[in-house]
Amino acid sequence: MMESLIAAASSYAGQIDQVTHVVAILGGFWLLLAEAALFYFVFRYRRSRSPKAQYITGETKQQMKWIHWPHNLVLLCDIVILVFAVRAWYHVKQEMPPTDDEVRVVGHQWAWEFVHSGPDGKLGTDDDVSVVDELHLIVNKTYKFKLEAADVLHSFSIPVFRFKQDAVPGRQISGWFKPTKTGQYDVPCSQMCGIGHGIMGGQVYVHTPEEYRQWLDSKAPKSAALPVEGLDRIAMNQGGM
Amino acid sequence: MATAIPIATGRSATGIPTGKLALWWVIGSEIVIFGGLLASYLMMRLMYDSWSDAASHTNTVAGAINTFILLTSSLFAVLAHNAAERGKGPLAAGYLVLTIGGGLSFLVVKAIEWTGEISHGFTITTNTFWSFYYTACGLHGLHVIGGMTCMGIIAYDAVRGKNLQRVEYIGLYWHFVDIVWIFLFPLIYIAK
Amino acid sequence: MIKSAFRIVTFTALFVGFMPRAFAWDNDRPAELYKLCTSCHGIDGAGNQPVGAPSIAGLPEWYLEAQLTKFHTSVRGGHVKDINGMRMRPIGLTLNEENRKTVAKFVSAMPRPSTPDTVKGKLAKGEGTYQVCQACHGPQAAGNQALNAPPLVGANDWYLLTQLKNFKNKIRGYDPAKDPNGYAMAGIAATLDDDAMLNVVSYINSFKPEPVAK
Amino acid sequence: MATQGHAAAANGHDAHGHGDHHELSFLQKYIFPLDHKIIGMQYLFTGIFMGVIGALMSYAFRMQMAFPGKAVPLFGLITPEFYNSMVTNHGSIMIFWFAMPVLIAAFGNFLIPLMIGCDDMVFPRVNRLSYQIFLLSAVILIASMFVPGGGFGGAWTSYPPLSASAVYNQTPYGAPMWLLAVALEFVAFLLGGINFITTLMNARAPGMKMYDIPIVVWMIIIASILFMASVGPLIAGAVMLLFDQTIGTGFFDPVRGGDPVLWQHLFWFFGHPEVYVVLLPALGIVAEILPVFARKKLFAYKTILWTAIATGVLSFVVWAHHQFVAGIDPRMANIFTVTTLLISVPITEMLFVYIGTLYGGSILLTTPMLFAIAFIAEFLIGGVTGIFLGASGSDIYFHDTYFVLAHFHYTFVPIAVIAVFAGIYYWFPKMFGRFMNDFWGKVHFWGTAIPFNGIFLPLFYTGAAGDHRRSFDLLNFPELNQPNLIFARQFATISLLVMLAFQVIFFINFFYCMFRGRKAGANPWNANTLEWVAPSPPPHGNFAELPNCHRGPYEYSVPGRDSDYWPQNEPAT
Repeated sequence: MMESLIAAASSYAGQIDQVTHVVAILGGFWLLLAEAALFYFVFRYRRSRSPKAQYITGETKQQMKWIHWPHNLVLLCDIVILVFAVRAWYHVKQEMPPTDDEVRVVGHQWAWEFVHSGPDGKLGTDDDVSVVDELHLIVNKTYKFKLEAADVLHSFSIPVFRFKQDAVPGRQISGWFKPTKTGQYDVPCSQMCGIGHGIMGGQVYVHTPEEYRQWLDSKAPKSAALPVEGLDRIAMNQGGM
Repeated sequence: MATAIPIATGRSATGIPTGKLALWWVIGSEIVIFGGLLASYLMMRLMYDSWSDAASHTNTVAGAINTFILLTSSLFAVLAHNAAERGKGPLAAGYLVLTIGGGLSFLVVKAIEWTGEISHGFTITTNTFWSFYYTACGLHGLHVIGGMTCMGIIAYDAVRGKNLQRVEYIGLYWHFVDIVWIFLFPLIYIAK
Repeated sequence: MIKSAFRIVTFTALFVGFMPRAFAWDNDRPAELYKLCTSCHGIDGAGNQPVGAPSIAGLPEWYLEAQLTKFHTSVRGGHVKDINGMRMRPIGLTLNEENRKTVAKFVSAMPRPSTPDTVKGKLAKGEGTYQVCQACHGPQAAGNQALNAPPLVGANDWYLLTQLKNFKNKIRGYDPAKDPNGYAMAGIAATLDDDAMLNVVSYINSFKPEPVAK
Repeated sequence: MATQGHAAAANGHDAHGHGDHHELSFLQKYIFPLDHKIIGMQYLFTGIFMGVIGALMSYAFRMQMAFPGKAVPLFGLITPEFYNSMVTNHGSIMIFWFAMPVLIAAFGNFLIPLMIGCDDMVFPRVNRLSYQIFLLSAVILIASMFVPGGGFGGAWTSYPPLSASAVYNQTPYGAPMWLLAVALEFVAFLLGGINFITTLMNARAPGMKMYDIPIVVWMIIIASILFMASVGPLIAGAVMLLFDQTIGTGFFDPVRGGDPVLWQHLFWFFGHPEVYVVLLPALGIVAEILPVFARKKLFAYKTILWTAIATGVLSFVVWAHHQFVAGIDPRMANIFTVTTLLISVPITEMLFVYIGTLYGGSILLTTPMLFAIAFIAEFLIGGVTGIFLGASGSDIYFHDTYFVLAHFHYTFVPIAVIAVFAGIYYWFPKMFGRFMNDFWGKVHFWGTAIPFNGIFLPLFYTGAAGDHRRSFDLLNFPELNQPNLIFARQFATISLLVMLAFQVIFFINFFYCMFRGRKAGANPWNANTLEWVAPSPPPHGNFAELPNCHRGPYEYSVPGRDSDYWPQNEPAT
C-alpha cells in the first residue's frame, strides 16, 4: 500500500510500512464498524420510522456490555499495534548495527552540508568530501550518520528510507540507515527552520560502488594553482607590504 | 456601573466561601507556573555541573535574611486573620501594615543584593544560571509587590470594618508567596 | 440601532484589516516580487548586517541578474562555508529567468542607500593595494560592465571584506567552468592577506559615490 | 437583545436584593458589560472574527500550495516569509483565538450560569477583565502582522532557536509580539477558567447534584481545569523565550548553555492537554444536542463523565509523542507510545457511548443534529488516523508530513467548526430569541461537511506520499511534483474555496435571523436543561424566578409520562 505511494529504498522501510499497514487494517476496521453503526442508527431510528424513542439509561451491566466488549477489543488491537510499533522503533532508533561507513550531516539555514568520509572511510581526515545538498551513498552498505545543526532546528528526513531525525544545535545525534535501491531521492528538511525552509532540501544519490568511485574521483581536490600567479608579487610591491 | 450584585455571588454549594475557593484555584494555577520554571531550572542544573560555580556567587546571607523577613511577615498575616475573625478591623489593618512592611524590607534587601551582583558583573545575560536567578526571583518579587498592593487595599477597607473576610484570603496568598520563596531559597542560594 | 452599529463595526474591521493586502494585489509584479527580498535586505534594499544581507538597491541590473542566476544555479551559495550564501540560494532557486530579470530591473532602479563605515584600515596602504583592483573596477570603483566588474563604491564594507575572504578561501568563484568571472576575482583575492583586505576596503570606503544620473 | 425583559427581571429580583435595576447605557451594556451573556457574545463575535481572519489565511497559503508562484487574488504574490507567517498565525489564531474563545469562553460564559440555574457568574468583573485581556491579546496579534519584518513565521510551536533570535527568523518585532499575545491570552483564560470552576462549584441551583449537571458544563469545567494545570509551565517558558528574544538571555540557546529541547517539553506539556481543552467542550455540545433530537436519554452519563476525566488525566503523560524524532532519548519514546495508545481507550469508549445514544431513538435531522452527527463521523476519522502518529514506528515516517496536518484538522475542524456550528444553530434561539433558517442551515451543513472531506482526504494522500509541512514551494523536490500529487493539492484548495464560499450563507443566515428570524419561545426544542426555562433571549438576571433542580438533564421519553421530556426544574408529582 505504502510502496505504491512512495518507493521503499532502505532496509527498514518495509518494517515501518508494516506498522502502517497494521494500523491501517485494525484502525480501518473499527472506523468502518463505528461509522456503519452510526449511519445505520441515524437511518433506522429516524423520526418517521421510529416515532417513539425507547428509554435506555445505559447504566445497567446488560446495556454497558455493548460498550465494554468493543472497547476491550480495541484495547487488544492497541496492544498488537504497540508490539509492531515498538519493534520497528527499536530496530530503527535504538539499535546500532555494525556500519560500513560514516557521514556527517550538518543542517544550515537553508542547506544541508554532507561530509562524506572520502577514500579512507574515516571522518575528520583531510580527504573528507564535503558538499552542499548532495548525499552520495553506496547501495547495500550500512551508514552511520552524525547529525548536527549549525543554527536552528532542522529535520533530516529521507522519505524513501522512511527515516527522519531532528537536528538539534549543540548536539550530535547518531543513527543509521542502509539504502537498498539505487537512484536519486529527495532529502527535505521537515522542521520549520525559517524563511527558506520550504526550499531547503538536497538529494540523496544511491550509487553502485563503481558509480560512487567515479563521483569520488570527480571530487578529488582540484589543483591549488590559481590562474594569475604573477599578480601576487605586484600586489606585494605596490601595497608596500 | 450597575451595582446589582448577582445572587450567584452569595451561593455556596460547597460550603466554602466563593472568594476563598477562587483563591485556592489562583494559587493552584500559580503553583504550576512556578513549578514549570523551577522544574526547568532543576533539569538544567542537573545537566550542567558548572552551574554550582555560578551559584557560589549568590549572597546566601541576604537570602537567609529575606527568608526570615518573609516568615515574620507571614506571622503578622496570621495575626491579622486572627484579629479579623474577632471582628477587630483596625487591629487587623495594623497587622496587615506590618506585613506590608515585611514585604517592603524584603524588596529592599533584594534591591541591595541585586545591586551588588550587577556591580560584580552578574547580569541576567551572563549565563543561564543567572538568567534563571533573575527570572525566578523577579517573578517572585512581582508576586510580592502584587500581594502588597492588594494588602494595602484590604487594610484600607479593614480599618472601616469592611470586607473583613478578605484579610484571610490575602493571608493565604501571602503564605503561598512565602512558600515559593522557601523553595527558591535552597534551590538557588544554598545548593552550591 | 445597536445591532446595526455592531454590524457596521464588524464589516468595517474586516474591510480595513484586509485593505492593505487587497491593494497590494493591484500593484505591479516587480514590486510584488521584491517583497521576496525585503525580509533580509529591507524595504529600501539597504541590507541588514546581522543576517548577512548586503545593500542591493541601485546596483547595476546586469550584475544583479548575473548574481541571481548564480544563486539559482547554486554557483554561489553552494559551498558549505558560505553561510550567508546558503541563505540566499533558496531564494534564488525560487526565481525563474523572467522573474530574475524583472526583480533585477526593479532593484537597480531603487536609489542607492548610504552605507555606514564599519571597518578601519590604513588608507595609504589601501590605496596602493587598490591599484590591482582599478584595472577592472575603475579608478573610482564605479565598475565596468564590459569587464563584468561591479561597482564597489557604496557597497557595505563588511560585505566586501567577507567576499574577499570568500574568494581567497575558494568559497566563492572556485569553479572556473561555472563561474569564470568569479574565478578571475578569486585569483586577485588570493594575493591579499587579511591586513591588505582591511586596508583596501577602507580605501574603497573613502570614495564618494558619484551622483548617478537616473 | 434583551431590552424587553428588564422589567420582569427587576420584579423577580427585588426579593433577592436586586433593588436598583436601571436601564444601562450602550457602553455599560455592550462595551463594558458585567452580564455573562453579553460577555459570552463578545467572546463569540471576537472569536468568529478571528476565525474569519484565520480562514482567509488558509486561503492564501492553500492557493500558494496549489498554484505556486502565482499571484493570489486579495493577497498578491506569496513570499516565503509571508507564507510562513500565514501558516504560523493561522495555527495560533485557530487554536488560541478561535477554538478556545468560542468553545470555552463563549459557550462557557453563555451556558454555565443558565444551565446551572443562577443569574450570573460569581465574579462578573473578573469575567469582564478576562475578555478585555483577551481582546488586547487579539489586537496585539493582528498588529504583529503589520510591523516591520512582518508577523512571526516560526510555526505555531515556535521552537527556539529559530523563534529566539531575529537573526534566524527575521521578524524582530513580530516574534515578541506574537509571544506576548499568546501569554496574555493564557492569562485571560486562566482568569476565565477560575471563574467558571468557582461558579460551577458554588453557584449551582438548589438540588443540583453532581450527576445532574449537564455534560457540556462538566466538559467546559474539566477543560478549564486541564488548561489551568497545564499552561503554567508554558507561561514560565513564554517569559523565558521573551527574555531570549528581547534582552538576550540564553535559556534556549545551546551556545550559551541553554537547551532548545526544553522549550519543546514545556510547549507540548501544555500543547497536548490543549487538544483536549478544546475537544471536551465540543464533545459536551454534541452530548447536549444528541439526546434532544433523538428524544432519548444520554447513554451512560457517568461513563461519559469519567472517561472525560480519564482522558484529561492521561493527556498529561502523552506530550512527548510530538517529539519522537526531536532528539529526545529514544527509550522515552516507548513509554510515550504506550500512554498514547492508552488514551485512545477512554476516547473510543466515549464515542461508542455517543453512538449508543442514537440506538432506539427517534431522530429528527434538524441542522444542529446534522452537525452533531457529522462531528462524530468526522472525529472518528481524526481519531483513527492519530494512531499512525502515536505509534512510534510509523511516526518516524509520518512525523511533520501533511498526514499529520490532515489528521489534526480532522480533529480540530470537527471540534472548532462543526461542533461550534452545531452549538450556534442549537442555542441561537436562546441567544437571540429567534430561529435560524433551517433550509439555509442545511445548505450550509452540506456545503461545509462535504468540502471539508474534500480538503483533507487528498492531504492524507499527499502526506503519505511524503509532502512535508510548512513548505512554501515544493519545486526543489522532484518526488513531490508528480501530476497526481499536484492534482491532489489543487483539489484540496478548490474544496477549501467551496467550503469558504458556503460560509457566506452562514453569515447571512446568522445576521439576518438575528433580527428577522422566526420568533422562538422559551423552550423551542422541548429540551430539559435549565437554560430553556429562562425566556429567550434571557434578560439581565436570566430567570424570572431562579429554578430548583429536581432530576438529571437527560430524562427524555420516560415511560409513563405524557410528554416526552421532563425539564429539570419541574417538581416530581
